[in-house]
Amino acid sequence: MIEIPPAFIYLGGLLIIPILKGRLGNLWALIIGSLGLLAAVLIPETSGGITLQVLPGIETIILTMDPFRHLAGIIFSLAGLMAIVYATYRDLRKVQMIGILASIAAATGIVYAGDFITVFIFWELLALASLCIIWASDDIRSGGAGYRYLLFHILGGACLLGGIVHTIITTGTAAIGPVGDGAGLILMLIGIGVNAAAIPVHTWLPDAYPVASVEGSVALCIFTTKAAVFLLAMIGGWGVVVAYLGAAMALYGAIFALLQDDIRRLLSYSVISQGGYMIAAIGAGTAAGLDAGIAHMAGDIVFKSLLFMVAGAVIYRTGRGRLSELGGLAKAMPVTALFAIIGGLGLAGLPGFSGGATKGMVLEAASAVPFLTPILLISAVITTIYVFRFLYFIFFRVAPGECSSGDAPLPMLVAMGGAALITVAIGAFPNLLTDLLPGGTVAHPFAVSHLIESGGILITALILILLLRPLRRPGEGWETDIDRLYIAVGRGITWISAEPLSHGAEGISRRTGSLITVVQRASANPPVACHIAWKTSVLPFVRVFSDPPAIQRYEDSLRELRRSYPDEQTPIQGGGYGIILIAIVAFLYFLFDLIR
Amino acid sequence: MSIMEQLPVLLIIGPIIAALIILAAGWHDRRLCYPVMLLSITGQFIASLVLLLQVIQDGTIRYYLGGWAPPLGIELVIDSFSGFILSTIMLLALLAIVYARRSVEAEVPAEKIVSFYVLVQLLIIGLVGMTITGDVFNLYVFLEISSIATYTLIAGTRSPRSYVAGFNYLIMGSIAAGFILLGIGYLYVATGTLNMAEIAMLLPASYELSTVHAAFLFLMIGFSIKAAFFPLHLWLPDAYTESPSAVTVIISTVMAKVSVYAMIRILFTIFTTAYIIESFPVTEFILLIATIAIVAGAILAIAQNDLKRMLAYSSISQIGYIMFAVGVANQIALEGGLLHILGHAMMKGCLFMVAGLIIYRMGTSNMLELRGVAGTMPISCAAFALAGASMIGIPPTIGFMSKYYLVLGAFEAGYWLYAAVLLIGSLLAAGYIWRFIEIAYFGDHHHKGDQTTTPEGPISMIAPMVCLALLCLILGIFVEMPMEIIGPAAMILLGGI
Amino acid sequence: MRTKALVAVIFIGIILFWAVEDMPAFGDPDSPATRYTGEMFIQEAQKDTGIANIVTAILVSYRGFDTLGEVIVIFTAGISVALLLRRGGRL
Amino acid sequence: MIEVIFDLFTSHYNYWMAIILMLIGLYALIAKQNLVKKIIGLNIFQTAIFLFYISFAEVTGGTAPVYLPEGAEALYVNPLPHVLILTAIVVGVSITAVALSLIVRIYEEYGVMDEDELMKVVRER
Amino acid sequence: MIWELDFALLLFMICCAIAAITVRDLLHATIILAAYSLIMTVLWAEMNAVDVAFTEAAVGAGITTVLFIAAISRTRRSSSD
Amino acid sequence: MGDIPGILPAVTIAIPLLASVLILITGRYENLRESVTIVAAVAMLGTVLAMLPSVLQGNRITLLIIPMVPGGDFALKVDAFGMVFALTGAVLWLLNSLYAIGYMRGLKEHAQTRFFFCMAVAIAAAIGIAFSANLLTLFVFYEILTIITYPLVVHIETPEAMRAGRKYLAYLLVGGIFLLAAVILTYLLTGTTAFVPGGFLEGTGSPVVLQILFLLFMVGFVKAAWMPLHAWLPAAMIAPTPVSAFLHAVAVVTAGVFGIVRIAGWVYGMDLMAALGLGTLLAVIASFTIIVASLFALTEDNLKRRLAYSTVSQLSYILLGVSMLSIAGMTGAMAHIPIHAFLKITLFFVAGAIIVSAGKESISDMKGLFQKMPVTVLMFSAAGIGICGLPPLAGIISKIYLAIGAVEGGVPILLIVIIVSAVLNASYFFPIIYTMIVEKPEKEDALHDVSEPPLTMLVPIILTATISLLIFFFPTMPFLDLIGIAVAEITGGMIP
Amino acid sequence: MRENVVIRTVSRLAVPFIQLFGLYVIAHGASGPGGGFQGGVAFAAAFILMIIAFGIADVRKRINNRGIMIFSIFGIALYAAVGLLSILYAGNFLQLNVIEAALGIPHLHGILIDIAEAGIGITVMAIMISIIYDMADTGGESA
Repeated sequence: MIEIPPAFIYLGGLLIIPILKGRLGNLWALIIGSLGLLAAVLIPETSGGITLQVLPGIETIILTMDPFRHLAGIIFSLAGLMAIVYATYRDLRKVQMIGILASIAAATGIVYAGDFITVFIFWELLALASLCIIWASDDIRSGGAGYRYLLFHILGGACLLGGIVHTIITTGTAAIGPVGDGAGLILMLIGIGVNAAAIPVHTWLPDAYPVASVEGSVALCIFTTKAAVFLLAMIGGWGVVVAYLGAAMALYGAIFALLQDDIRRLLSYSVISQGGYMIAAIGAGTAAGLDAGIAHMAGDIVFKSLLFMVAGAVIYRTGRGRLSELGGLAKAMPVTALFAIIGGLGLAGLPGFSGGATKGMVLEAASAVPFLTPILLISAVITTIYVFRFLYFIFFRVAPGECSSGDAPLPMLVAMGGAALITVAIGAFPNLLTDLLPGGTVAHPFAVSHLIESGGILITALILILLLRPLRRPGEGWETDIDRLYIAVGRGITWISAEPLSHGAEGISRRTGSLITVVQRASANPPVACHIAWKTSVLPFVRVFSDPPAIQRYEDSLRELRRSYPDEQTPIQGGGYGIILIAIVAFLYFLFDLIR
Repeated sequence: MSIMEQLPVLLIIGPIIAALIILAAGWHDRRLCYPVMLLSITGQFIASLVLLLQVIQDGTIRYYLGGWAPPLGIELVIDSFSGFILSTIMLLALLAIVYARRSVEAEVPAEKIVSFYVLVQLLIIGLVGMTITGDVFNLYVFLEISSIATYTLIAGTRSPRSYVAGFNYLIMGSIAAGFILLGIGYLYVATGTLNMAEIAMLLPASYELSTVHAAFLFLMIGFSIKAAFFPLHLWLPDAYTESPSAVTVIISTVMAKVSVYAMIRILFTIFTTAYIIESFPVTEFILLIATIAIVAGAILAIAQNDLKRMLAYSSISQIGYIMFAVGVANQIALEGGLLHILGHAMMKGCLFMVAGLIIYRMGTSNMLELRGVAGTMPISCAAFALAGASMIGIPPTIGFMSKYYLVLGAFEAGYWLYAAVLLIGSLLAAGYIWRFIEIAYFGDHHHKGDQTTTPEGPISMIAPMVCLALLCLILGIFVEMPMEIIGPAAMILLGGI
Repeated sequence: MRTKALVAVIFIGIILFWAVEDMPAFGDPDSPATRYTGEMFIQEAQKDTGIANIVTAILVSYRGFDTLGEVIVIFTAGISVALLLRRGGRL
Repeated sequence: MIEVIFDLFTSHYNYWMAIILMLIGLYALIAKQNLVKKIIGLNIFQTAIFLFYISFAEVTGGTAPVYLPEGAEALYVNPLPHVLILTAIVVGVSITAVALSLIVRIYEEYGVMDEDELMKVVRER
Repeated sequence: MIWELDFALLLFMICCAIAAITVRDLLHATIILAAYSLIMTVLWAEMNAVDVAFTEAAVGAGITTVLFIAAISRTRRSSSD
Repeated sequence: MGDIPGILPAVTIAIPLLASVLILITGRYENLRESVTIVAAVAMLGTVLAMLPSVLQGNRITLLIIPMVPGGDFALKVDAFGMVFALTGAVLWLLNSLYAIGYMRGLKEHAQTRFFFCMAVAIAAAIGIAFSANLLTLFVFYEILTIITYPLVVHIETPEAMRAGRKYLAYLLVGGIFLLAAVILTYLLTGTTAFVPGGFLEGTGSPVVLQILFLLFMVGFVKAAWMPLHAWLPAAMIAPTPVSAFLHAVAVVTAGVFGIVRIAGWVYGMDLMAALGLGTLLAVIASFTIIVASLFALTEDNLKRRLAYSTVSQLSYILLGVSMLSIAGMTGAMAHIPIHAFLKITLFFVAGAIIVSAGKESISDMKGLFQKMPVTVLMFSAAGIGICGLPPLAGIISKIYLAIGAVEGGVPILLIVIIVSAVLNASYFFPIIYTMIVEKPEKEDALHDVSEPPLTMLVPIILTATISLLIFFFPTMPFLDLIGIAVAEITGGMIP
Repeated sequence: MRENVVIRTVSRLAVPFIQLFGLYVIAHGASGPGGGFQGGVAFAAAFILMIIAFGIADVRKRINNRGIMIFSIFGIALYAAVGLLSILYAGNFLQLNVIEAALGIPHLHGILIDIAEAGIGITVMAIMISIIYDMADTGGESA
């Protein structure tokens, strides 16, 4: 059997991208994507793995295998392929294509990595790849967003490294597994948390995703957070804190999603929210929780990317990306609308769609931790509300103006179709997914309790929609998040480095320079300089103890001395002073002799 | 082997005869005096080397003039210290004479060349005499020979200003000579002899007499003036600046070194460490002044615009280094000090030669007018850079080695602060050396287009300069060689064997 | 200048007067100088050189080298003055 | 007390006077502006030192260091300082000659003889 | 040797010295210096230093004075101080 | 394992020296002169490589040249750590020479002979530092390096350059003086200055003296540009770019940190350092430098100056590694020397290439440069990413070791420093990359006549970047192997 | 110089005496006060007197710069020769008694001293005249 880590297929493939022209690149990317998927599927679960000895003393396991990895690898490859397919609707910038391929590579790399060092390397690669994607956007905001994105991920990566190193030292191995406690745990959590968009380090996500290109945001939404979640799951052994963190994310993301106007920003918060579900499940710590987390991850990858694809298609066709500007696209883009509904319902967790199945698993797993379930349920309700809001405003309300020039292009439709199909398939037959889970957890989306649960969520949501009528007010949207704080801090640091620091340094060098000048000038005529210095230092006393005319005279003489001070060394000196000096020195010797 | 035995005195008599021949030959034909001069100096140089070898092999050479043993007669003493200084100054003198020919042609009126060379020869006689004599009064006599020759050589030739410089030096020098004479008198009163070794032997009995203290004081002051030991240096900048280049080279290397030599002789051979460290701990005071000298000289040098003047102030600073060794007064520091005598002679000689060549070629030594001079005078400026590096104390030049010994000695003696100041002084040296290097090499590259193909100066001027610059480097690397002589010399000074 | 000069002179004067204090008395026949070399010369000169004037004997014989130096000094002075003042001529 | 001082005086007055002369010479060297005056001062300074030397050569009741006719015993003064001073006098006159020729030269070049003026002129040129 | 005479001579010398450096006419100063040298000669002769006295007479009072006069004749006779 | 005498160290140093003389002689004939440089560079690389196998076997090649002064003979000794530096220097001199030829010709610079002459002597001095067997020899070469790089720094000879040169010289000479004092003090304390793996100062002086001595050493190695004694480095950016590249990557700053590592490992020894609390001191200095220098870099608009601050910051990683006093920290510190060298030289090469091709020095002027010189900009981005410690470039390797060292050394607080500095690094590097690649020039024709630099410049750029990449993939050969030997030498242990 | 008959006449009379006195002083140096130096100066004084009386140009006819040069060289050479002579006789420089012993001539020592004194005297005379010439003469020698 082939045992090529898929990551290397993608990485090898992207090297050729720059020299390919036009559609050839797209084609190549598709081939690579397919190959990668193939490789991911074909890796036997019994594989012994591939180990490289790169750094002395550290074994780098680039390929290791277990059911989770198999599942995640396939999902990531598949989603990657979909993203590539979606992206082929036009000639992409090479950077972007490279970014997408690199993202897939990095994500699969993380998945198959057997040790922390490898994880870390791919982790950073993922950040860079995402940065490529973001910066490839035409949106002018992408520069700043990408920058902030990067800083967060560098921070995360560095923290992760710290955590990893701590783990290696405390546990003695770099193999992926439970970390120690203390600093290592915190660092690791921060590191993973950044990528998983855990609050309060989530702000990069709603910041960057909306400004990426349409196909870029699809690729983005698939990998970063999900890879983090996967790693979280792989490490395992987290406490309830993580579970609550997940719950908080779920609620927080959901609420913010509700408040958004920009459709991709809405979806971005949704990513946070759904990530919260996964983390909550993983944080529950049970095998079922792990299974649920991974399952939800798989599901979410599919329907969330579907929704991003839809949003992308909408933006592509209309050139607008805000709920308040859109409307009535169902007629113009019927297929897209259909896929959107499928994706939306999947997100809302309606039974029959993948979200229904996996969310149910999460809720089940969450019951192991007190108070977790209610929060998640509330989040689910809100999720449903914003999904409705999303669908309604884009597709069904009365159009503020006709603007679409037809349905999405074929590649988009294909990709969306694939994703929709999977969503529905998993929703209908959860076994497709759950069979792959090692924990053996099964989903019961159609069990009565679940139906009641889902029904309850749906009804509550409907009631709330009717009560609050949020649908009528597409409004400005609430785009303020705690990222304002971070930006302020960043500006502060920049200011510090630009103002006090550099001015301080300048001041020091100026002082030094003037000191040197003084010395240089003084050495031009030392006796006079000494004279001036003496007179100047006596001046205050003279001012205090003399009468005004005397002070005046004194100051005048001082001024005159200064004025007549030579700029250049005076040549030739009289002999008389020399002899006086001789006398003085001789006397000094004499005094020294006397006092010895 | 009688010639070998007579070598010490021939070292003085030979040149005296040579001086007479120069005068007579020069009267006949001016062109004759230079070859005679060169011949005589070469002979002296060879003789000094032979003597040095003898000293290394057989130990101290003592020569009783007239066959009268001290204290009646005068003796010439060549021990490793004076042998070392002797060969150093003769080397420098030889190179300076080689250098002098064209420089003098350019700077000294033709009708004065004969007397000029005679005076140079007399100056060297005086200095050699000062070096090898073992009698204090004889020292004084030779000091006066060299002084009078110097006054005139400084004043004689170049510019009207030089008269004033020469006159000022004359006044100072005469006072110095007077003080030295007075000091010698006190010593004589205290001991009844004039022979250095005997004085050293007899003196301890009267260490506590104020007469001896005064003798020490006046000798110290006198030689301080002659050696331009800060702050009694006032004559030096003008003298060095205004004298003709060749003279500057000679007095800055040979004369200054011999003055310092004499001072060290007085301090260590006559008064011995027992006096200057224990009875009257003047070394601490000297150390203090030397440190001030190092810094002050360097700072003053930085402020100069005239190249020669800058180098002159640098000499003040460098003499401070040598006196620093005296102040520390232990074996290692003294070795460093003696090495610095050699090193400074070579580097300052080289630097003044460069300055002279620049004057020869460019007609000025004002640094502000010398922008980009390295383009036209690459060899000179390279020599300057090398010797300058030595001055700063960049390893592996000789300047570094001596500085290293000095600092090592100072550390060993526990003079941390002074050593620190010494190091700062070398930094300041970088300040003034670099000033010229900046101007010469990096002053203005727009003017460098005129890469003239004409040689930058006569080969007779370039060769000694380059030779000295290379010596700075070579002797720095093979510093063991001079150290073989310097080690015993320092030991002798400290009262060892 | 004059006050400074006076102060300087007084400085030197103090040292000189201080030094004189420990000197043997004026005309003291027992001073080290007189006892040591002084008597030596007086005893030896006649024998060694056979001339009556001890000063001359010392001058030319014992310390003949000094005298040579002295002649050189005056020679130097002559050449110096010639160099400084003489116009034309061959020197 | 007075006796002690008197003794000190009689035993050292020569030195004292020599010192005073020295100081006068030095004073002239420092304070006098005229260059010739300086040289006069220098001369005085030097001769004072000579006097100093001759003073300590003196032996009370001695005779000049020229051997008296055969057989006559006498107390001679110390001849060595005399020899030294003979040399020193020559040196002194040499220096005087050089100094004076320098002064002549300076006067020819600058037309001044006073130090301050000279410095002024030199700097201006 | 009579110290009183000695002393008187010395005092006189000091007077001469002071006069020599105070007189404004340089020629006068030179002559006073010659007188000073002559007194010095006497003093030395009296101190049994005949050779030195002889030399001083020839040099100090003779040659030196001549040199001074020659120099003054080539420069200026008056002095400002 | 052991000391074997050999002449090769001296030959290695002699080759560039000889070349420098030849350069002076052949100065008038450009091609000849430059081929001399290249031939010498190749030859020197050859001799270094010839010594490599032996050193990799754990041997040390020793050579006593002459006895010099008490406190040290003029002696050379090639050990593993010196080899790391020498190998870096030898490789980079070759590349840098190639590049410099292109650069100098491209800008039609004046005084090229002087330039190449000084370069040759400088590399000789740098190699000398690497091969020094004792403190004194090291000092000798250190000072030579100071002086000989000065003409390079002030090459353009404008008043500003002269000022910068003065600053450069002032700092470095002052440092030299402190170093000299330290060397002498060491000699007085121990009677020797020869490097001994694991240090030789143990028990020779009171703790206070040793602490002061260490401070002297620190100030002495001001070439390491630790803050607040860093100001010379940004000032020296006035130099032509090959010089900056050379200074930053190979010769000067690296020599400084090399010295500090030498002191820590071969003079003090890690145990003594720990006992004296010097690790803490070093850590404070390094941390301060890392962070503050990054802050300085943040707002600097001149590319080379920003890179200079980056260097200041990066070099302190090495100090940080040393300060951890752990095996991994030491490994990271040593590994960072070649790694940083290759990365930073790439960056400077690119900066120079931009100056030659586009004539731009300010980052804000470089918008859209990617379109015209994609390869160059790409290499810049790669190297920048590498410096930030991101895969797949070499920077990550040392960073990992440093992080391990921080935890291993029991100072996890240093992890925070590494983390913060990582963020800061990214925050000043990526805007450059963004500007070059993503942003559009303000005026359409602003980059009209800009194209890729000539091949002599492009090839070195690509090569250095490639080497950085290769180091990531094959870090052990030879650098980590050498470092392993070196670390084993000073700790008696093995590489982690 | 003003024409002054009295001075001229007196000078003309005095000069030979002074010169004789100089010679005497030089010769007498061994046995009494006096010696080369004093004699030389006295000799020079005679010329000074002549200069005062007759003017420089006149005196230059008797002894010109060349003569001075030759005299001064001769004087020093004489002294040095005496010193070197003793080297020839395997003594140290100026070791006059070696010569005396070698040649066996009694009182040679004293004679040699006199010769040396004469050398001194000649040189001093020549140099003194030279100095006076240079100081007093503003024109210089035409030759």
